[in-house]
Amino acid sequence: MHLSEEIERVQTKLKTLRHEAHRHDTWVTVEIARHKERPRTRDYIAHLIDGFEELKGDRLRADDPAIVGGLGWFRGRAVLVVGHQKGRTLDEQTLHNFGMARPEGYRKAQRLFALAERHRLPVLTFVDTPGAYPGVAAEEGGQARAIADTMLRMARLSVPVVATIIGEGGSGGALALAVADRVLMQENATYSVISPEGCAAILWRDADYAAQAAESLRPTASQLYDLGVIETVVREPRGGAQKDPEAAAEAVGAAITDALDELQQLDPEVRRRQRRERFRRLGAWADPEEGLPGAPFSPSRM
Amino acid sequence: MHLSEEIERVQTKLKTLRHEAHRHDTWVTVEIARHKERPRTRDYIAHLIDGFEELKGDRLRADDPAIVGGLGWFRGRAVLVVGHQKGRTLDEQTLHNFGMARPEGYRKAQRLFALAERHRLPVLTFVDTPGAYPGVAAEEGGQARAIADTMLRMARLSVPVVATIIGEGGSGGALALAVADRVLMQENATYSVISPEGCAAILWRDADYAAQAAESLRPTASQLYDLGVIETVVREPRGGAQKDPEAAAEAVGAAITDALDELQQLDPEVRRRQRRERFRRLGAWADPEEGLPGAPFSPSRM
Amino acid sequence: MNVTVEIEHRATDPQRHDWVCRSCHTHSDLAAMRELLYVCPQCGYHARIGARERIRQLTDPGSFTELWSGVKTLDPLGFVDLQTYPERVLEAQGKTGLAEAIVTGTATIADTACVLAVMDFGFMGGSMGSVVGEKLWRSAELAAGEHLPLVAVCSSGGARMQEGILSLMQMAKTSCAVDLITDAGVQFIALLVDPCTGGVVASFATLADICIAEPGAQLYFSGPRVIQQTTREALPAGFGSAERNLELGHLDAVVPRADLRDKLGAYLRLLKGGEGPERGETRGPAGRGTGRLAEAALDRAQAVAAYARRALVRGDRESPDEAQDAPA
Amino acid sequence: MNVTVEIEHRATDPQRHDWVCRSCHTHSDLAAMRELLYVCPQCGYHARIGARERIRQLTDPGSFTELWSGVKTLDPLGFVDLQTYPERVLEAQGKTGLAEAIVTGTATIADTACVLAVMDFGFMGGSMGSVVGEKLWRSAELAAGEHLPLVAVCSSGGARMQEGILSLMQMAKTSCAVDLITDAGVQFIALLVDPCTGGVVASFATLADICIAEPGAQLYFSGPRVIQQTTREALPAGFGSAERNLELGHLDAVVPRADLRDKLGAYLRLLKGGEGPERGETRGPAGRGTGRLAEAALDRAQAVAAYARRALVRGDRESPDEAQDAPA
Ligand SMILES: [Zn+2]
Ligand SMILES: [Zn+2]
Repeated sequence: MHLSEEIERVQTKLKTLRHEAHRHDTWVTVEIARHKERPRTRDYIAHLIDGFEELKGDRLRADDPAIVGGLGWFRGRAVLVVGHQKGRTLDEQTLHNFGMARPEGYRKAQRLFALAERHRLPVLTFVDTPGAYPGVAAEEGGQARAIADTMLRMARLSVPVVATIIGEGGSGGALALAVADRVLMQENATYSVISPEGCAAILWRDADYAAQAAESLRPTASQLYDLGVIETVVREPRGGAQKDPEAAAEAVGAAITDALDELQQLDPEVRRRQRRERFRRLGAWADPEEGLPGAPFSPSRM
Repeated sequence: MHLSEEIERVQTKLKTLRHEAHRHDTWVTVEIARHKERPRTRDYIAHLIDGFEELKGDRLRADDPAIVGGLGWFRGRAVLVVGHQKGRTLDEQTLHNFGMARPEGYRKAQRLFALAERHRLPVLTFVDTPGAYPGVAAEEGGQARAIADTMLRMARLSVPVVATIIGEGGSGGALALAVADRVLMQENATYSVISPEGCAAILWRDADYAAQAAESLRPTASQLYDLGVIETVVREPRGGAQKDPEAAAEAVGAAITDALDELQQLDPEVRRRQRRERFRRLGAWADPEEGLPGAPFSPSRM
Repeated sequence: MNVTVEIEHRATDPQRHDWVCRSCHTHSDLAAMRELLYVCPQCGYHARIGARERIRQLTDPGSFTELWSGVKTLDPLGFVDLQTYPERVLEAQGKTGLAEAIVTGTATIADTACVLAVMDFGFMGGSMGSVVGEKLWRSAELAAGEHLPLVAVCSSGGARMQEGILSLMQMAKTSCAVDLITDAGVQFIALLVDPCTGGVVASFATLADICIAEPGAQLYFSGPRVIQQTTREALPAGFGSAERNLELGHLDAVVPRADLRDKLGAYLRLLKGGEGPERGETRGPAGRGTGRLAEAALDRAQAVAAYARRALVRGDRESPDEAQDAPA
Repeated sequence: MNVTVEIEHRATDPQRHDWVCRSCHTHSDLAAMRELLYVCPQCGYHARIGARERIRQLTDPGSFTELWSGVKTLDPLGFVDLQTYPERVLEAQGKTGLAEAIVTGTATIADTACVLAVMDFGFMGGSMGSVVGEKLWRSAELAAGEHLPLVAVCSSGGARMQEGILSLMQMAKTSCAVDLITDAGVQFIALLVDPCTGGVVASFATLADICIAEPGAQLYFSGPRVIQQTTREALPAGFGSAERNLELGHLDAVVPRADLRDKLGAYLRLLKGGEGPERGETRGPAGRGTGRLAEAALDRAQAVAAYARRALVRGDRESPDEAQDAPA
C-alpha cells in the first residue's frame, strides 16, 4: 500500500512536471512565432521566388500593405504568391498594420486568385498575422464577408493551392489564406482560433493566464499535425527560423516542392474536390446513429 | 436659268426650315426625357413587376440609392430587375443622387447580375441617368473600372438581358446597364455619348449651343433606331409618358414580352455570342482592303 | 444576454405569466407574446428566441422533420478553463433542452420544401464547434444532392474556443459547404438574427444568395469591446446594427419577424422560378394556400428527410450527383 | 497638350535640336532625348510620345508588323460643330502621320510574341471612335484566335464625340472584345499612359489581367474640371495620378518607361508559364537573348500577321475556334 501510494505520488508529480514542461514549450513557441527577427513573407519571397513581380490593389478602393502578392518563378514554376506581411521596424510594422489585413487585403487576395485561376498558375500563400484588423472601417467595410468570400473562392480554385504558416496563424485572418490543398507549418509557428491573451481574457477573465490558455489551445505545429489540421511540419534551424533564415527558407522550399509535385499530378477537378473533403473531415464529433466515430482523431470523448 | 435658280433657292430654304423643325424636335425630346413627372424605374416596377422584392447592397461597402434592384414576377416570369432611380421631389432627387450612380451602384448591379446568372433568371434593366457621378469619391472609388466591369459581366451573362431606356440615357453611366441582347427605347427618351450641354461646352465652347449640339448628337429613339443602336422604339402616349404612365408602362411591358419571348428560344451560349456580335457590329468604318463597306449604315463617307 | 433561455424557461413555467421587454421594460402577457412572436408590442424590440421557437415561427405547421439530432459533441482537446468543456456542454444542454447550438432538418416554408438549419444563441452563445459545422455540412450536402433550397438561421457569438483550432476549421468547412451549394446551383438564404458575430458571420452566413436580418440585430466580426480595446476608436451610432449593415451594402433587406415566413417563401419561389428545364412549377407571386402544391412540397420535404435518415450520409454520399437516384 | 506632336514634328525638322521639359523647363538635346525615351534626365518627367515612338520603345527591333492600317474613318452623323468632322480628321492625320488614333499589329516584346495595340493621344486627343473600337476588336479577336497575348497601350481623352452614340458604343464593343480574350484564356496586359481618361479607362483599359501605368500619368473617368464644375469638390493632392491610383488599388504597378519592355516581357512569360498541357516552353525569369526562342517568337508573330492580312477578318472568322487551323 505504501509502495503503491508512493508510486502514485511520484506519477502525479511526473505528470505535473511534464505538464509544466509542455506549457513552457507552448509559450516558447508562441514567443518564437512572434519574434521580431523571424523571417516574414517578403523574406521567403526573396529566398524562394525568382523574378518576383509584385501586383498591387483590390481593383476596388485600396491596396492593403498587410497583404503582399505577385507573380514569380518558384524553382522553375510560374506561381502566384500571396501572403500576410508584417514589418520589422516600428515604421514597417505601422505601414503593414502589423500584418493585420483589412477587407481590401482579402479582396486583393481574391482578385489575384482569380488571375491565377485564369492562367492556371499554382497558388502559394504565406500566413503570418495576429488576425483580421479589429477596426471600425474594416468592420463596416465588410470584413466578415470578405473573409468568407476569400475562403469560398480558395475552395473553388482548380489550380493547386499550398499554404505555409510561417509565424502567427491568427484566427479568421489567417484561415482566409489557408483554404489550401496542403497546409504546411513551420516548427515554431502557431495557428489558433484566438490569441492566447484573448482566450485567457474571455475564459479565465484575466489575460495573465495567456500561457495557460496557449497550452489549452494547442497551437503548435506538432499538436496541429496530431489533430490532422496540417499536413507537414517544416523543421526550422535550432532556436527558430530567425537564427538562419536561409536554411529556414530552404526547408520551406523543399516542403512546397514536395506538395506541388504531388498536387500537380492530380486532375484539377479531383484536386478541388479533395480540397473540399479535406476541410469536411476537420472536426471532432460522434454519430451513434451511424455507429461511427465522428472523426479520425478523438483523443477524448464525452 | 432663272427658274432653276429659283428652284434651288426654294429648295435651300425648305432644307433650312426642315433643319430648324428637326432641331426643335430634338430639343423637345430632350426636355420630355428630363421631365420631372416622367415615370421612373420604380414606376415601371410598380406597374410591370408583381411581388417585387428589393435587394440592396454591393456586399462591399454601400447600398447606392441611385440604383434600384430586386427580384419579381414579370407577367409570370421570375426576373431580376435593375435600374437607375431618379427622384421626383428635391428630397428624393438628393437621396437618389439624381440617378447618378457611384461605383457602389455598378457593383450592386454586378452582384445582382451574378445572382440572376446563378439561378437562371432573365435580367431586365431600366436606364434613366444623366451619367455616372462626377465626384472625387466616385472617381477614387474606382468608377472607371466599375463601369467597365459591369459591361463585361453583362456581356458574359448566359441569361436573357433586355434593357429599356426610359428617360435620359447618359453616357457610360447609362451604357453600364445596357449591354443587353435587346435594347428598347421609349419614343421620348434620349441616349447619348455626352449631354448636349457638355458637348456644346466642349465643341462650341459655349453651353448655350446645347440645342444645336443635341441635334448633332442624334440622341432620339428614331435616330438611334436608324443607326442600329436600338432594336425597338416603344411608343408613348401623346405628349410623353408622364401624360399616362399606365399606358406607357403597358407599351414597355409589351415590348419586353416580345423581346423575352424571342430570346428565351435561343440556346444560352448562342444568345451570349449574339449579344457580343451585336456590339461588335456597332460603329461606322470602311475597310478598302476587304472591299467591304465598314458598317451596315454609312450615311456619309469621308 | 440569454433572453432566449429566459423565454424558453418561462414558457415551461405556468407560474410566470409576464414578459418584460429588454428595451422599453413594458410588461406583457407571455401567452400574448407567443402570438406576437416575441416582438414587443410597445417598441418593436425583437427578443432573442430559441431554435425551437424559431422553427415554429418560420415553418408551416407540422412540416419540420428534424435530422441528425444524434450528432454528439466531443472534447478533442480535453479543454479545461475554469470549467471543463464537457461540464459547459452539459450545462448548456440542460438550459436549452438542445443537444447542440444548431437544429437541422427539412420543412416547408410558405409551401416551399427546403432544408433548414437553425442556430440557438442560448447554447453556449451559439458558438460554432465541430457539431455545428458537421450539421451545417450535412444540411448543405442534402440540399445540393436533393436540389432543395437551404435556409439557415444564423446566430452566434463566434467560434467554440473549447475546440481550439478545430472550431476555427469550421469556418472553412462551412464555407466549403457553400461550395457544394454553389456547384449544385441550389438556392441558399441566410437569416441573420441577434447576435450574429465572429466566425459564423465570416463564413457561411454571409455567403448566401440572399442575406437578410431582423431589425436591431447586432452583426459584426469583431465586436465593439474588442475594437475599443485594440484600436480605441469611437464607434459610430448604430455600429453593427442590421440597419447600418443594410446601408453599408452587407444585407439585402431587414425584415420584421412577422413578415419572415412570407418573405422567405417569396424569395424561394422567385429564385427557383427562373428559366430552365425543371423549373416553373410555381409561377407568380402567390404561393400560399394552393392546396395541391402545398401538399406536394410537404411530401417532398418529408421524403427527403426519410431518405436522409436511412442513408449513412457520411461516406455513402461523397458527391451530390450520386444522390440523384434518391426518391424525389 | 500635344507634346507628342511636338516631338514628332521636331524630330523631322533638322533645324531644331533642343527639347524643353514641360515640367522643369530644362533644355536637352533632342537626339539624346530619343535615347532617353523622352524622359527628362533632370526631373524624370515622362513626356507624351506618339504611337510610332511607343512601338519603337516597347518592341524588339524590327519585330512589329502593322495590321489593319487601311481601316477608314467615316462620318456617320454628318457631324458639324465649328468644323466638320472630316476636316478635323484630315487635320489630325496631317499632324500625326497616322490614319487614326490607334496603331495595331503583331510584334515581339522581350522575345515574346504578342498582338499589340497602341493609341496615340496626338490624334484628336486619342478619342475612341468606330475605327479605334474596330481595330481593338480585331486585335482581341486575333489574340484570342491565335492564342497570343494582347498588349494594349492606352491613352485617350475619351469618346469621339463627332461619332455621337456610335463612339459610346465602342466602350461596349471593346468590353465585349475583352470577353473574347477571357473566353480564350489568353493574356491581356494594359499599359495606361498620360492621359488615359473617359470611355477608354472605363472599358477595355481597366479590364486587363495586369494593368500598369507610367509615372505621373493622369488617369480618370471624369476629369478635374468636370468634377469641380459639377460638384465643386476640392481635389485631393495627386488626384488622378498613376501613383494615387496605385494606392487606391486600381493599378498593379507604376513602371518607369525605361523598364517597360522588360516588365511587359516578364509579365507575359509569367502568365503563360502556368500549369497546363501546351505551356512551359519558357521556364524561369530570364527571357532575353535566348537566340532560338527569340527567333521562334518572331517567326510566330510574323506568321500570324501574314495570316491576318490574308484573312478577311470580318465575316470569315466568326469564332476564335475556327482560327485554329491557321499556321502556328
Ligand atoms: Zn419594448
Ligand atoms: Zn524635367
